[in-house]
Formats: sequence, C-alpha cells, structure tokens
Amino acid sequence: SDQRRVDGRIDLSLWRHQAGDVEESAGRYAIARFEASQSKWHITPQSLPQGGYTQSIVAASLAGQLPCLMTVDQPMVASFVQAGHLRPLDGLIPAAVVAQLNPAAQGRYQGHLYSVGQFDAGLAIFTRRSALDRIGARIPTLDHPWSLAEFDDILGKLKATGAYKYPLDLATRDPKADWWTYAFTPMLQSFGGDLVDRATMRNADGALNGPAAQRFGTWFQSLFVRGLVDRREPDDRAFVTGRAAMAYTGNWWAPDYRKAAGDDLLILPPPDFGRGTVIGGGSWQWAISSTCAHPNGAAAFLRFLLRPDEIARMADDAGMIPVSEAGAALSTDFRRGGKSRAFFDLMQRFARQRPATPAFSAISNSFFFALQNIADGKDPHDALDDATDAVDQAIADAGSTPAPQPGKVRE
Amino acid sequence: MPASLELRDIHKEYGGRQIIKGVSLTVAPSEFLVLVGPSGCGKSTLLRMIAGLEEISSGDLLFDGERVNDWDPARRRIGMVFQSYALYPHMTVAENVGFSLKLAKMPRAERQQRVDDALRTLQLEELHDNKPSQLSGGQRQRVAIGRAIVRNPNAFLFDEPLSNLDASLRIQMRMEISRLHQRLRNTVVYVTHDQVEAMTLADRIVVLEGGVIRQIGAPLDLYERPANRFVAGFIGTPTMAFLQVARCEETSGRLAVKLVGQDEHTPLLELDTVASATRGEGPVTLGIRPEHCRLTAPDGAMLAGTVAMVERLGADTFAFLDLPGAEDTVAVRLGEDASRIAVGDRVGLQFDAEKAHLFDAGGIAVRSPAR
Amino acid sequence: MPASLELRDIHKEYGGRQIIKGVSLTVAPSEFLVLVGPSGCGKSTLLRMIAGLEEISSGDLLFDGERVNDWDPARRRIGMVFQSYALYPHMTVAENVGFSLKLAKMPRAERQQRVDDALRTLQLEELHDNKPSQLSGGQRQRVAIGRAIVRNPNAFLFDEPLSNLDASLRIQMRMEISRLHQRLRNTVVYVTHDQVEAMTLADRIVVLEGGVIRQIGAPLDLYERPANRFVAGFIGTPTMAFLQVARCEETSGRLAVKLVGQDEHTPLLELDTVASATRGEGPVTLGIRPEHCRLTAPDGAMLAGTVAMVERLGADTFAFLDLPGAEDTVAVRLGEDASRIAVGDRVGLQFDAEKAHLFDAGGIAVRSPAR
Amino acid sequence: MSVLSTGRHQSVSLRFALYALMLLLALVFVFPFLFMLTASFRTNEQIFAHSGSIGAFVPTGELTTANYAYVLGNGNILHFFLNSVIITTLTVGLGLIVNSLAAFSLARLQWRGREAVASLLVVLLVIPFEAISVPLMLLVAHLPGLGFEAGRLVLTRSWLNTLYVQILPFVANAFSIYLFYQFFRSIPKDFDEAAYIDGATPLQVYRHVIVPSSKPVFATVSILQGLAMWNQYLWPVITVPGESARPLMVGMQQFFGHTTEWGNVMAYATIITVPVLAAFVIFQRWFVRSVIGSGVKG
Amino acid sequence: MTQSRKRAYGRRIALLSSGPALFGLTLFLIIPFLLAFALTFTDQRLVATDSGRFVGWRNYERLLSISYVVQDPQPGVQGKPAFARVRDVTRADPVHRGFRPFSDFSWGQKRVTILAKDPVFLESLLNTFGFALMVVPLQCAMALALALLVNAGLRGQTFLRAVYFSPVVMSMVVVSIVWTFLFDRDLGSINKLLSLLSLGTIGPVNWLGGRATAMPAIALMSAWQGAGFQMLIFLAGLQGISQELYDAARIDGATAWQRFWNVTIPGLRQTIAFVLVVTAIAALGLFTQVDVMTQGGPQNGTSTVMFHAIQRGVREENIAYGSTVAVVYFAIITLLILAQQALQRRWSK
Ligand SMILES: Nc1ncnc2c1ncn2[C@@H]1O[C@H](COP(=O)(O)OP(=O)(O)OP(=O)(O)O)[C@@H](O)[C@H]1O
Ligand SMILES: Nc1ncnc2c1ncn2[C@@H]1O[C@H](COP(=O)(O)OP(=O)(O)OP(=O)(O)O)[C@@H](O)[C@H]1O
Ligand SMILES: [Mg+2]
Ligand SMILES: [Mg+2]
Repeated sequence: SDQRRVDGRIDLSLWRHQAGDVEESAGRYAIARFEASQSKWHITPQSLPQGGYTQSIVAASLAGQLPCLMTVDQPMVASFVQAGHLRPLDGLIPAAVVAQLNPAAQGRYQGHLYSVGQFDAGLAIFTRRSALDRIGARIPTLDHPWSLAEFDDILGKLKATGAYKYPLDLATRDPKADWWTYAFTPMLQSFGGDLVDRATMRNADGALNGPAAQRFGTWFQSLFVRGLVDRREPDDRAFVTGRAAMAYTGNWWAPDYRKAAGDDLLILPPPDFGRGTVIGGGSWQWAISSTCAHPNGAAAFLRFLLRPDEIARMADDAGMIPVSEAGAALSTDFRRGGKSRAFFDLMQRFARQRPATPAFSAISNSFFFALQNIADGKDPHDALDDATDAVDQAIADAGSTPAPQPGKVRE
Repeated sequence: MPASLELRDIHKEYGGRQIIKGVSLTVAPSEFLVLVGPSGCGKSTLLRMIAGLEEISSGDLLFDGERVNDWDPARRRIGMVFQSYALYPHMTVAENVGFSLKLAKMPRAERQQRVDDALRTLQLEELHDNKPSQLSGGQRQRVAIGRAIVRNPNAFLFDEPLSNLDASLRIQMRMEISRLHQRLRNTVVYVTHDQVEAMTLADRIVVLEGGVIRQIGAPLDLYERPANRFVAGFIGTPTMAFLQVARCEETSGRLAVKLVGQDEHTPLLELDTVASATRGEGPVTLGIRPEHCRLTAPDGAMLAGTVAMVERLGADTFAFLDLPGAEDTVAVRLGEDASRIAVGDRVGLQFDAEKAHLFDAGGIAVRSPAR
Repeated sequence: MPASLELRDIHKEYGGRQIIKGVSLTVAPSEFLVLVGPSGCGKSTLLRMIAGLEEISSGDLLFDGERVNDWDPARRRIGMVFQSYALYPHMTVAENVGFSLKLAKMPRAERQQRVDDALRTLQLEELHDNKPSQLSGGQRQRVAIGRAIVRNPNAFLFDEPLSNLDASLRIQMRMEISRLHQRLRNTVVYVTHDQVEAMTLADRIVVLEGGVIRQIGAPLDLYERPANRFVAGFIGTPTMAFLQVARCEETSGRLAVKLVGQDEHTPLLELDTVASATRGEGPVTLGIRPEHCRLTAPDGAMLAGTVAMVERLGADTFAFLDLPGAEDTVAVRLGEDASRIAVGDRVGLQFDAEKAHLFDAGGIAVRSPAR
Repeated sequence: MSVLSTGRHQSVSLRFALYALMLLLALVFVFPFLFMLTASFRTNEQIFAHSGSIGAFVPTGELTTANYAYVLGNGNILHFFLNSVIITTLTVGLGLIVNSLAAFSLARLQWRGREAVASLLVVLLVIPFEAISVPLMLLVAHLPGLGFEAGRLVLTRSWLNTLYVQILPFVANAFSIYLFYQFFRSIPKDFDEAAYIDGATPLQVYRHVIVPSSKPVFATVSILQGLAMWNQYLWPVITVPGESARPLMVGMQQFFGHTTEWGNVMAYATIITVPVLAAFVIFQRWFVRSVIGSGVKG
Repeated sequence: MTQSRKRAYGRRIALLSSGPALFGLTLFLIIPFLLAFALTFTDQRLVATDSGRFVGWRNYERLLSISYVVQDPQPGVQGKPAFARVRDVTRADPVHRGFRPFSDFSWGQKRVTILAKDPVFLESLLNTFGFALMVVPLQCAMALALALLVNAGLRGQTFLRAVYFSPVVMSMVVVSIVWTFLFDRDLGSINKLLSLLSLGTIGPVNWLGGRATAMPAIALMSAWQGAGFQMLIFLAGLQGISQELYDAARIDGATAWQRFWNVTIPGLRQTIAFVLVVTAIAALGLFTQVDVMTQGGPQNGTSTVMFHAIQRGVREENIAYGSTVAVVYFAIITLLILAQQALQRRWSK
C-alpha cells in the first residue's frame, strides 16, 4: 500500500531544491511547526541539488516515485504542468488565502493555479550614499526612480571619478542563464520589450527584437563598451570591496552589504527605462504532484505555510521577502520601518512574473546567449533576431504537445 | 605414462614462407630423440608444434595413435624447456618451478617436497626465493629445466636446455637428464647444438635442414654412415674433410678413385664399392674424418699441402691443412707428433681408404666405411 | 684503437650479497681474454661493469691507464654482445646492426656497405628486413654479434655469443671472430662456456669462481698446469679424475704415493716432486686426465674397477669407471680397444705417473706434469 | 630507469637541472590544490582579501578550522562519504575483474569476432556520457530492482535512489577494457605458452600470469575508474534524489546558495580530494619498474 | 576433442570472460545510445514523460541545413560598398525561414553569406576540432615529459607523482573557477606575471574574453589539468620497456636523447597511440571548462559540440534535438576513426 505511516501519521514526501543552509533550516523548522500543529500528517523532506532538479523530477515521475509536495521554480511551472507532473491547486487552497498573495507568488498556467510562493526574492540597486553625494546625484524614490538618462549620467560620472574601474556590478560572472534572464528581462521590459508577446504567448517576434528591444540591446552593449560594467566580474566582492560603486543584485546580498557599508548603504529601485521600473517576481514556489495520494494533506501543509505568521517567520529566518501584506506586517524586518522593508515595497509595486510558457527554458537560454553575445560585441539587432527565431521555434515545438487536462491524475 | 609420437607429413609456413616442409617421424614411447640442425632450420618450430603452441599448417600429429592437432597444450601433458626460458618474471624460482603442480592442485607439502628436490638436483636451492631478473643466464636456464621436470608429463620437449651452462655443469646436467630418463622412461624430444649431448643422450638423432629431415638414425650410425654430405659435414667436430675426386675407375667391378691434386703416378685409391654407384653426373667427393688422417712427410704421401692452423685443445691437437683438392681446410687429429707441427709446415696427408666415405654428385653417400 | 684494460680490486654487491669479491686483472691492448667459470660466478656482471652498465661497488677500472669508473658506456667505446641479445624489437635486422653507425652519423651509403658486409659475414643477408621476433634463437644471436662488430670499438665484450649456434656454424663464427681479431687487433673480453672456443680463441684464459679469480694463464698452461683442483676440474672434458692418496712417502727427497684402493703390494707411485710440497694436513689428491689413462686387465693394474658407462662420441669413446679411491667416476679415453669395452666389465686402470697432477689438502697444485 | 636514468653517469649539473625542473613544474601543478587547501582554512573575507596575490596559495594570516567544524557538523558528510567509498570501491573492484577479463579474452584468446569487438570498443569510447545520460535514466527508471522497505527485501519498480544505480551501469567500461587490452597485448606470448604447457587453463593464465605481470595497468585503471566514480555528479543528481544513497560530490551542492561560503566549499572539496590523493599514493607504488621481459631471453 | 568441440570450448571461455563486460556495455551504453538515436526522430522534451511524437528527419534537417544568399552592393557612404542586413533578407524570404548567417565572403563585388539553420553547431564543430588539435599534442607531450621525469629514479618521485596528478583529482568545476580567476584581465595572476616578466611591455590580455585567446587559454588549462592522467598511462607503458634495451643503446653510443627516440618512443608506440586516442576523445567531449569559464563565448568562439548538445538538450529541454547533435557528432567521429584505421592499415602494409 502507498500509505506509509510514521508515528501513526500519514507520511507525505516532500522535495525541495537546495538553496543554502539558512533557507533550508528555516524550512525544516516550518515543517516541525506544521507537524506540531496537527496530528494527521507527517512530512519527510528531501533536499535535492538544483543542478539536476528537473531531471530528478522526470526520473521520479517515470518511476512513479514523484513526491507529494515539491518546490518548483515559478517559470518552470508551465513546463511541469504540461508534462503532467503537477496537480491544480484550485479548491485545495481557499481563494481568500490566494487572493492576499502578491500576484508574482501565484504560479498560474492556462487559467489554473498550480503553485504558490511563501516568499519571493527581489532585485534592487545597491549603492553607497557617499558615492552618490560625491557626484551630486539624486537619490531616487519608489515614486520617482532614475530615468535612463539620469542613470547613464550617474554611471558616467562615477566612472569619471576614477575611483572605479567598473562602477556598476551586474554579477556578470554568473554562468547561468537563470541569472541573466531574471536580472535583465525586467530591464528589457522597462524599455518596452519583452521575451514573448504577452498577449498571445505564442511568439517573440516584435517583442524580443522590436525597436524597444533593440534600444535595450544597444544600451546594454554600451555598458560594456563604455567600461561601466566588467564583462566578467572575477568574483562577487566588487561592491563589498568598493571596486564598484553600485551593484544590481538580489536582496540576499543585503546582509553582507550592510556589514560592508553600514549606514552608508542605499537600497534603491532599479531605473525606469521608459515604461516604468520592473523587477522580476516569482521565486521557488510550492506545488502538489499529480500523483500525490493525499492532496488534502499536502494542501494542509501549503495552507499552513501561507499563514501570515509562517510567512513572517520565513521572511525573518531566511531573509526572504514576504508575499503578503499581512505576512510582512508580522515580520520584524519587513514591517513598516523594518530594515528590509524596502524590498517588500519594491516587489509590491514593480514585481512582474516571467512568462508562463512550457518553452521558458528555451526562451531563457536564447535570451541569455543573446545578452552574452551583445556584451561581447555582436550586433544587438542580429543577436536579438537570432534569439527571436530560436524562441519562436521553441514555442512552436513545445506547443505541439497538448497540455493534459487539468486535474488529470497520472496513474 | 610415456607416449608415442607420430608426425605425418607436417608442414608449417609463416606468412607464405615454408619453414617445415613435410616432416614425417615416429617417436616410440620412452624413446630419447635428439633433433639437430643448423640455426633456423625449424627445430624450435617443430617442437612448438608438438607442444601445441604453434598451429600445424598441414599434416597430422598423433599421440599414442590419436590425432592431437587440435588439442590444447595442457591436454597434451608435456613438459617443455623453452629456448627463451619464458620464466614468469613475477614468481620466485620456487614458484616458477612449482607452478604446474599448483595448477594440478597438488597439496602444498608434497609440492614443496617435489620443488625442493628439483632445485637440489639443479643446484638452485640457494636461489629459492630469487626472481628471474636476479639470476644469471645459466641459472635461468636451470630454473626452466626445473619447471619441466618437476611434474611427470607424457613427453619432454627440450629446446637447447643446456646452452648457457659451463662444461662441468653441463655434463652434470646431461647426466641428470639421462638419469631422469632412465628412471621415468618418458618420451623425450631434445633439441641441441652440442654434439656430445646429441651423441650421448640420443636413442636416435634426427638431422634437420631447411625444414626437411636429412637423416634419422642411432648416433654412431650417423657418425659412421652419414646418408649424405650434409649429415657427414654436420656431425663431428672438426668437420669431415671433403676431397674432390678427379677420376673414377672400375677395376673388376670395384671402384678406384684419383683425387684432385694427386699427381699422375700416385696409385689409384681402391674402395670396396661397386662402381655403378657413381654413374651419376658431376663431381664425386670423398670424405674423411680428422681422426682417420695422419700427417707424413710430403713426399710419397697421398696428398701434400701446408698447415694453415693448429688448434691445441689440451686433450687433442688438430692441424688444419690447405690441400689442393679440398673445398675447405682439412682437419687432422694429431697424435704424439702434435708438438712438432707448426703453421706453415709442408706436410703430407695419409689416410686409410677403408675409412673413407664417398658421395655422388647429388651428395648422396655411395660408400661408408664398414664398422 | 685497442685499449688496455685494468681492473684493480673490483668488488660488486647486489643488495648486500657479494657477487664479485676483489678481481684484479690487466688486459693488454689487442689481447684476447676469455673468461670462464661456473654459471652464476659473476662473468656477466664483470663484463657489464667493464661496459659501464653496472656500478662498481668498489675498486678501480682503468682504460689505457685512465680511471673510467664514472664514464658513460658510450664514452668507453666498446662493442658488446649481450647474453640475452637485447635486440631492438622494432628495428629490422639491418637497422639493429646499423644503429650504432647511424648514431655516429656515418653517411648512409657507407653505413649500408658496412652493415651488408657484417650481415654477409654472419650469413644473415636473407633476413635483412626481418624483425627480431621473426628470428630463430641462433639468428638473433648472430644479429647481436653483428651489432657489436659493425663498428670499430676500443674493446669487444662478448657474453656467450655463440651459445645458440650449431657446431658447424659455431666453428665458422669462431673463425670469423678470430679473423676479425687478427685484422682489427681490438682488445677482447669474451665469456664462454665452450672449452674449444676458450682454448682456440684465447690469448689468456681467466677462470672465475664465486667472484674470485682462480687462475689466469695461456690456454694450454691452464690445461696442463692448473693451479688448483678447481681449475683442473673445470678445464677439460671429460673432467680430470681425482684419486685419493692414501699415503705419501719420501724417497731421496722425492715423493712417492700410494692411492686409496691400491693393495699393499702394489709399488708406490714415484713422482718427481719434492716431498716438502705436501706437508699440509688433510688428504692429498692425485689428478689424471682421460687421455692419459689406459685400460688393462684388472690384474696387475694400478687400480681395478668396473665400467660404469661408455660414451661413444664417434671420434672418441670414453669409458667411465667406478674406482675405490675416486670421488667420481673416472673417465678414460679409449683407443683401438673401444669396441671391446662394455658396461659392467671389470677392468684395470693404468696411467703414466709423469702425467699425474698432485693437489694438497687445500686443493693447491703441488705438482704438474712437465711439458 | 628510462632515458633520464640517474645512474652515476648523470652529471651533477644534469641532475640538478632535473630537480630544478621538477620543482618548478611541481609549483605549477600544485597551486590550485594549495589554493583549495589554504582557502579551506579561511573565512570568506580572508579568502578574498588574499585572492590575486601569492597569499592565496600560502597559509598566512588568520586561519581557522571553523570551516571544517561546520562542514563536518552540518549535514551528512560522513554518510555521503561512506556511500562514495562503497560506490567507488565496488565499481572499481568489479570493474577490474570484469574489464580485465574481457580484455584478456580480446587480447589473448582466439575466437571469432574478437577483432570486430575490439574495433567496436574504440567506437564505444567515443560515446560521451552526456549523450546517453537521459536515455539511460529512462532505462534505469524502469528496471526492476531490489530495495529495503521496513526492513524487508522487496522488489522495487525502478533503480532510483539506490547505491547500485550508481554502480552497475559503470562496472563495464570501454575505456578500461581498451587500456587493459593495449597492455595485455604487449606481454610476451612466451609467458602464456609456458603456462599452457604447465597445464593452465585460460582463466588460470589470466589469474597467474597476466594479472601479476600487469600491476601498472591495474593501478592505472583503479585510479582512473575510481576517480571517475568518486567525482561523479551528473548521474547521481538525476537518479538519486534521496540522501540515503547520495555520494560526496553531490553533497557539496548544499553549500551553494544565493551566496556561497567559499571556505565551507573549499573545506568540503579538500575532504573530497585528500582521500583520492592518498589512494593514488598507495596505488602508484605499483609503478616501480616491473620485470616484464627479464624472464625471457631475447 | 573434435575441431568443433574445441572451438566450442574456446568460445565458452571467451564468452565467460568477456560476457559480463559485453553485457554491461550493451545494457548501459549501447541500448541507451540506440534509445538516444530513436529520440532523434521525435520531438521529445526533457520534462515531459510522455513519449514525443515521430517527426521524421526534422531534427536532422534543422541541424544540418545549409544555404546561402548572394547580395549585390548598395551604394554606401564614402563609396564603400554596403550591403543590406542579411537578417532582414532572410527574415523576409520564406525560402530562408529558420536560416541564420554562418559566415560570409566577398565574390567580386558581391557578398556571399553562408546560411545554416544551426550555425552554432557548425561553429562548435570547428571549435571542437580546433581545440583538439591544440590540446592533444600539448597534453600528450606534457604527460610524457612528466612521466619520464617521475620515472627517472630521482628522490621524492612518489611525492611528485602525486603533485602532478593532483589537478586530475580535483573537481573540474573548482579548477575551472580557480583558473577563471587566474585568467582575469585585471586581477588575474597570469597577466600580473606577464607584466612583471615583460617589465610592463605586455599589457593585460583579455584571455577568456578575446576570440583569439579564449580557446587557447582553455586548451592550456585543460592540458595542464589532464596531463597527470596521461602521465599515469605513460608510466604504465614505461614499465614494459626492457632495461636491457637501454643498456644496448648506451653501448651503441646513444645519448639520452637518442635513447629516448630509439628505445623509449618505439617501446611506447602502442601507449602513445592509445594516449592520443584517449586524449582526442576527451578533447572532443570538451564541456565543463567551457560551461564554467566562458559559456561558449565570446560570440560562440568557445562553443563546443558537447556544450551545444547540452544547451539544446538539457538546458532548453529539447532532448530530441540534443540527442541529434550527439548522434551526428558520434557519426562524424566514428567516420574519422574508421578512416584513420584504414589509413593505418594501408601504411603498415
Ligand atoms: N639484479 C640482481 N640482483 C641480485 N642478484 C643478482 C642480480 N643479477 C645477478 N645476480 C646474481 O649475481 C650472480 C652472478 O651473476 P652473473 O649474471 O654475473 O653470472 P654469470 O657468471 O654470467 O652466469 P651465467 O654463466 O649463468 O650467465 C648470480 O648468482 C646471480 O644470481
Ligand atoms: N614468427 C615468425 N615469423 C616469421 N618467420 C619465423 C617466425 N618464427 C620463426 N621464423 C623463421 O622460421 C625459421 C625456423 O625458426 P626456428 O626458431 O624453428 O629455428 P631453429 O631451428 O630453432 O633455430 P635455432 O637453432 O637458431 O634456434 C627461421 O628461419 C625463422 O626466421
Ligand atoms: Mg630454436
Ligand atoms: Mg652470464
């Protein structure tokens, strides 16, 4: 029988990706609290390396060994749904609970909810107040972020001070497509372009290689040409050591940066390149597998995680951004006046999800290579055209497999 | 159990080159057969075919009447000493010798006993634990012999097993092999270049040349009645002298010859052979062994020549003469007169016609001396 | 240019075991020195030290008066034939032979000429393009010789270069080496187990035993006047017989002996040696060579015994007798009477006291026959 | 000793030059190891403070064993270590037997088709593991296997999450077979022949003649196959989601998060690397000049 | 025993001894490879568990299609001929749908652009072979030198063997990260050292960022990392050379160098052939270094076939296409091997 029992409780297996010790132990405590909160379900967690996470899911699915609960990177939800790995959460989690979540924390595909996020991560511009003061730059606000011209001007002045070989750190050492897409799609979007045509989700032509996208590409290339950004950052210490005046990176670096810069640290909204500031939303989220024998139990766990106090605990324990106002309010760091409140506000205002399409991996990879090539001097128009072709083909290929009916349970 | 061996028209070729060209031969059980022949004539190849290490290109090989062409070497149950020793480099002397017993699952105590016995026989006890790389050439060869004799195979194949031993050890080893054969009565096929070994050990000697058997016979038979010039020249050191015959004459159905270099008035040499034997064309040769020659004064001798070389071996002294009708220098064993002969002396050669061999144009012996 | 070699108290040990125990020796330029000794006595080791392939543990090695202990083999300019051949497996016969010339940057045409000459001398022309793995044992050995002789080194070192050749080829090769030496006058050190080779080739022979020189001398000297029992027994085949002396007596300052096994009334054997020579303790031994013995009727003979074995080698026949006072069987060379002797016959032994050797308790020769 | 033989004929200057060269090369080769070792005793700050200078390779300044304490104290490194040891030793052990036997059969026995198999082997070498990892995963996901459940041995539907899924597919190895094959072919035929004469069966020839004469290849294959298994990453990540059968290399991933504590990573990497180097030092003793050829004349 | 029974016995032993290995290779290598081959005719995705649909030769067609456009010059600034953007031409023309420029050359006044549906594959192919041509000789020579050095009987060779071997033992990812830092334009030790040695005349080289230097830099690092591996194989080979041959060569008057060429090299002939094959195969599978150090850049300058296959098959989850890349590549290498073997056979005749 499938029902494994531990201490008289029904056992639910849970897979999560490895995300570092802090996040992981926070997760373990959450599970412990869940088990203490009721007597019916037991959870056996398992941490899997991120590198082969997707393939592990595939292998487990083939062998009929999918866990009941699992974490899914939000952009991968569509792909997993299409492959039939996930069960819709409609009805399992009360609409009221869902409604209070930031939209970026809801993994939807083709009208159904498949995953929910307990927390989010967000990008911001980090800099030192002293550096801006030195060149007399304005400190932007949520309502009034830097414009493209302002931003360019500031970078130019920072460079001109001679104190920084490369004033801006874009974490270009990161070899993974994930980072490049996550970090730079918002810029593309802020310029007015996008990875795909959001209206149809069927093609990239015009969005990824249109005039706005070309402007983005040209500007992106100019960052390297003008020596504002290092093509390949040797390490991730540029801001900490003061090699760079400014870093565009995630909230997870805030503790280190605080330690390095103290009160001098500024956490600023990314610039508005024309169509408003955009920040990538949607981190790793929770889902229930299509083969889970006890969706109720799994749902009970998810509902527990989405309780505002749990959201707050996670935010404080792991430094992740809460996804509901209620959660933020209960948190020490993210309540109004909390030291990390800025991130919550940024996400509330600017977060935008990556496109929910099964072709996301291909899209992301194509965009990644286009950006790399642009940074290395390839004509931006050509690079974006190439990426557009690749994306269009990938969508066509991926779309050729019909998505399974929602709710269909694989045997 | 001693096996009988039979070779029926055995051929062997290496990449198109014929090495063994039809050898037929029967070896009786317990027979000690010695194989001799010039370097490269195919002796080792023949041995390896008998052992089953080399495929037989054509012909049949029979052990006790059964065709064994396709048998595994192991199944043939033979002991072999390789010309190249082929010792296992990673085993000690004792392990090398005892390996076949170990394979035969002989109990350790008995095995050690047998190995120790063999090593004692071969004067190798002290080197018991040495590796082959730490042995001298002769020591390696003795280990190789030990490996072959330690078990009791149907037949022994020896490929020049004593070539790296000094004279006295060689005599000892030769006697040891002989004694072994006396005791075990195994069938033995033995390749050697040493004529003393061949003469003393063999029941029969096979003379091979270029992959063909030139003669088979008891040792003294071969020495005293070689079937052809090749065998005559091959067996015996120094070599038999070959003198060219200038003219043959019949006297009452018997043969009388005149040698090249004999002047007109020397009498013809009468041989007790029917004249018809030399009817063939081409030159006829007379052969005479060193021990049947004597030196005399040049005048009135059968032939006269000069001493080209003197070899003093201690027990014997040989003079080598340059003679007009001889193809090579003619060896003469000297007796009491040894110390008086010096290189450059002009001397006469005298020999007993009774002891002379006669070969026709094809090299076939038409006359051998009576016993 | 022929070099003189000098060895001064050379020692060699392998992992604590003394192999060469203080060898001192001078080889004159152009001398042909032959090294003999039992298997494992250190001949190859000595040769390899001269070649520079083996470190000298202690002592000095001099070439033309210069200490060369630390010279590279190449610098010593020697030619060497290895006991194990050591042919380059990937080179053809011609390439093997010509390799040293190629290294010496000799022009191709001249090189080919020299290689062809060497191959012809060694009867290897046909195998010109064969690889060593395709050669018989004797062919390999000849290639190894070719490699040594093709260039003109200061000295030749030969390690049993003819051991795998048949008798007739061996004689030819021996002559070839001798002729080569005549022509080039190189200094040669030559290891062999073949006594005929040793006797015929050597200017001087060195007898080595257990890493110690037992005697150095001209070949016949060694044969006729061995300095000790070891050399006496080692040189000559069949071996010299050793008879135990029961009693020595002085008669007018001269020595007379009675052998063990001689009965009371046999007369003492008178030897022309001063009696004081045998003052040492322990048994004294008398040595006599096979060719100096005769068989007689048992009655009235010096000693009486039975024939244990008869070896008929063709040219010679030897009888081996069991005698009371002998340590081993006593070899006797038979003459005309050969055919009449059979195993088991009771016979008498007779020999000429003039030809007898006498060894004291320490094995040192106290009397050798006069020349 | 080969060409660079250091007999007493080598001049002092040549020997000195050799030593100098070796030391220089040693420096060039050892630096990432030194980097790893040094970094494992430093905090993140210290690591980056020294990066780009000679100090990155020399343990100077503030050193700490905290990384090791942390790595050993957190997670299941000892369990992973044990898994890796089991996986590596079993694969190597079985691989040595299976592959050397196959090579023996190819190099030393006569059978029809062996040349075809030998050429096929070279072709198989070309197939990169990455190209077959997904189909192989499809395969093992469906292979019935054995597992323990509640202390009882049960038949499972797939090989996922087991130790043997990390072992069995890698026992037979074309590369190892090929390496054995090359070496076995160079052993003089005389040795086999002598053994056959001594009454050995082919398997005994393998056991008593071929294996003892081939220590260097056995050492080579052990090291190389062991190394490949020890460092295996992609495959266990896919097929072993659970921690019970997780190997060391995969365990390292837990230290990579949004931010990376390089000190921990380097300590972990050191713990992974040192046993392999130790094993190498043990095995390499088999590379003393062996005695092949000295049993034969010519 | 009859001929046939003997054969049967031999076959049994052969089967017994090679059976387990052949079974393992078949089950875990050949069958998965055949599966991969089957995948190339489908549109199988990595994430999906349902088998993909049969799509015929589509993957091959995408991988291997090549075409070209010829353009006439348009009047440009300052009389320099200018051409319309190729991408505008191809995107407008349905005949060239899916084609991208691969490379171009001038044909008189005209410009000819070679198009391919997957130009990156072609570039990767060229890059990979280029890499192999660089790294194989370098790495083998290095390995042989190391092997000789640590086999020379010098003191401390056990330790040195371990040292030279240590890069092999270390995880390629860690090593790649360290080298990326070394190669860094501004902070890397290599440029600092170069500048020091050249007294500042050699400016900072952008090793991994320059099209001309990226691949050689990776080759250098790979050779360095892998040489210890081949050193081991050479060491094993060196053990098989008889000491007596060295003795004979010394007598023949060979210098150390000549002994190396005339004894060591011939004695290692098989080993060298083996090491070359193995190194070439490893080189042709280059992936990790590129993935960590350059991600195929700059501008595909270090993209390799394996990198390409993994990008398409795993990262973009198009396993069918990734398999097609691997299969085609396998076919190319196999053809090369067969050609090489045929040549070798002809030479040895
Ligand atoms: N590498 C070694 N290690 C230990 N002992 C050795 C080594 N090489 C030779 N020996 C020993 O040294 C002694 C002399 O060997 P050497 O080869 O010089 O003898 P040899 O006189 O040439 O004998 P043979 O006539 O049998 O060739 C032998 O007892 C041998 O066992
Ligand atoms: N593998 C081989 N390939 C080609 N020819 C070979 C091969 N082995 C031997 N031969 C040739 O076969 C002939 C006979 O060789 P074999 O070893 O039987 O001679 P042998 O009579 O034992 O000579 P020896 O007395 O010199 O040992 C030789 O001419 C040799 O060159
Ligand atoms: Mg032979
Ligand atoms: Mg010797």
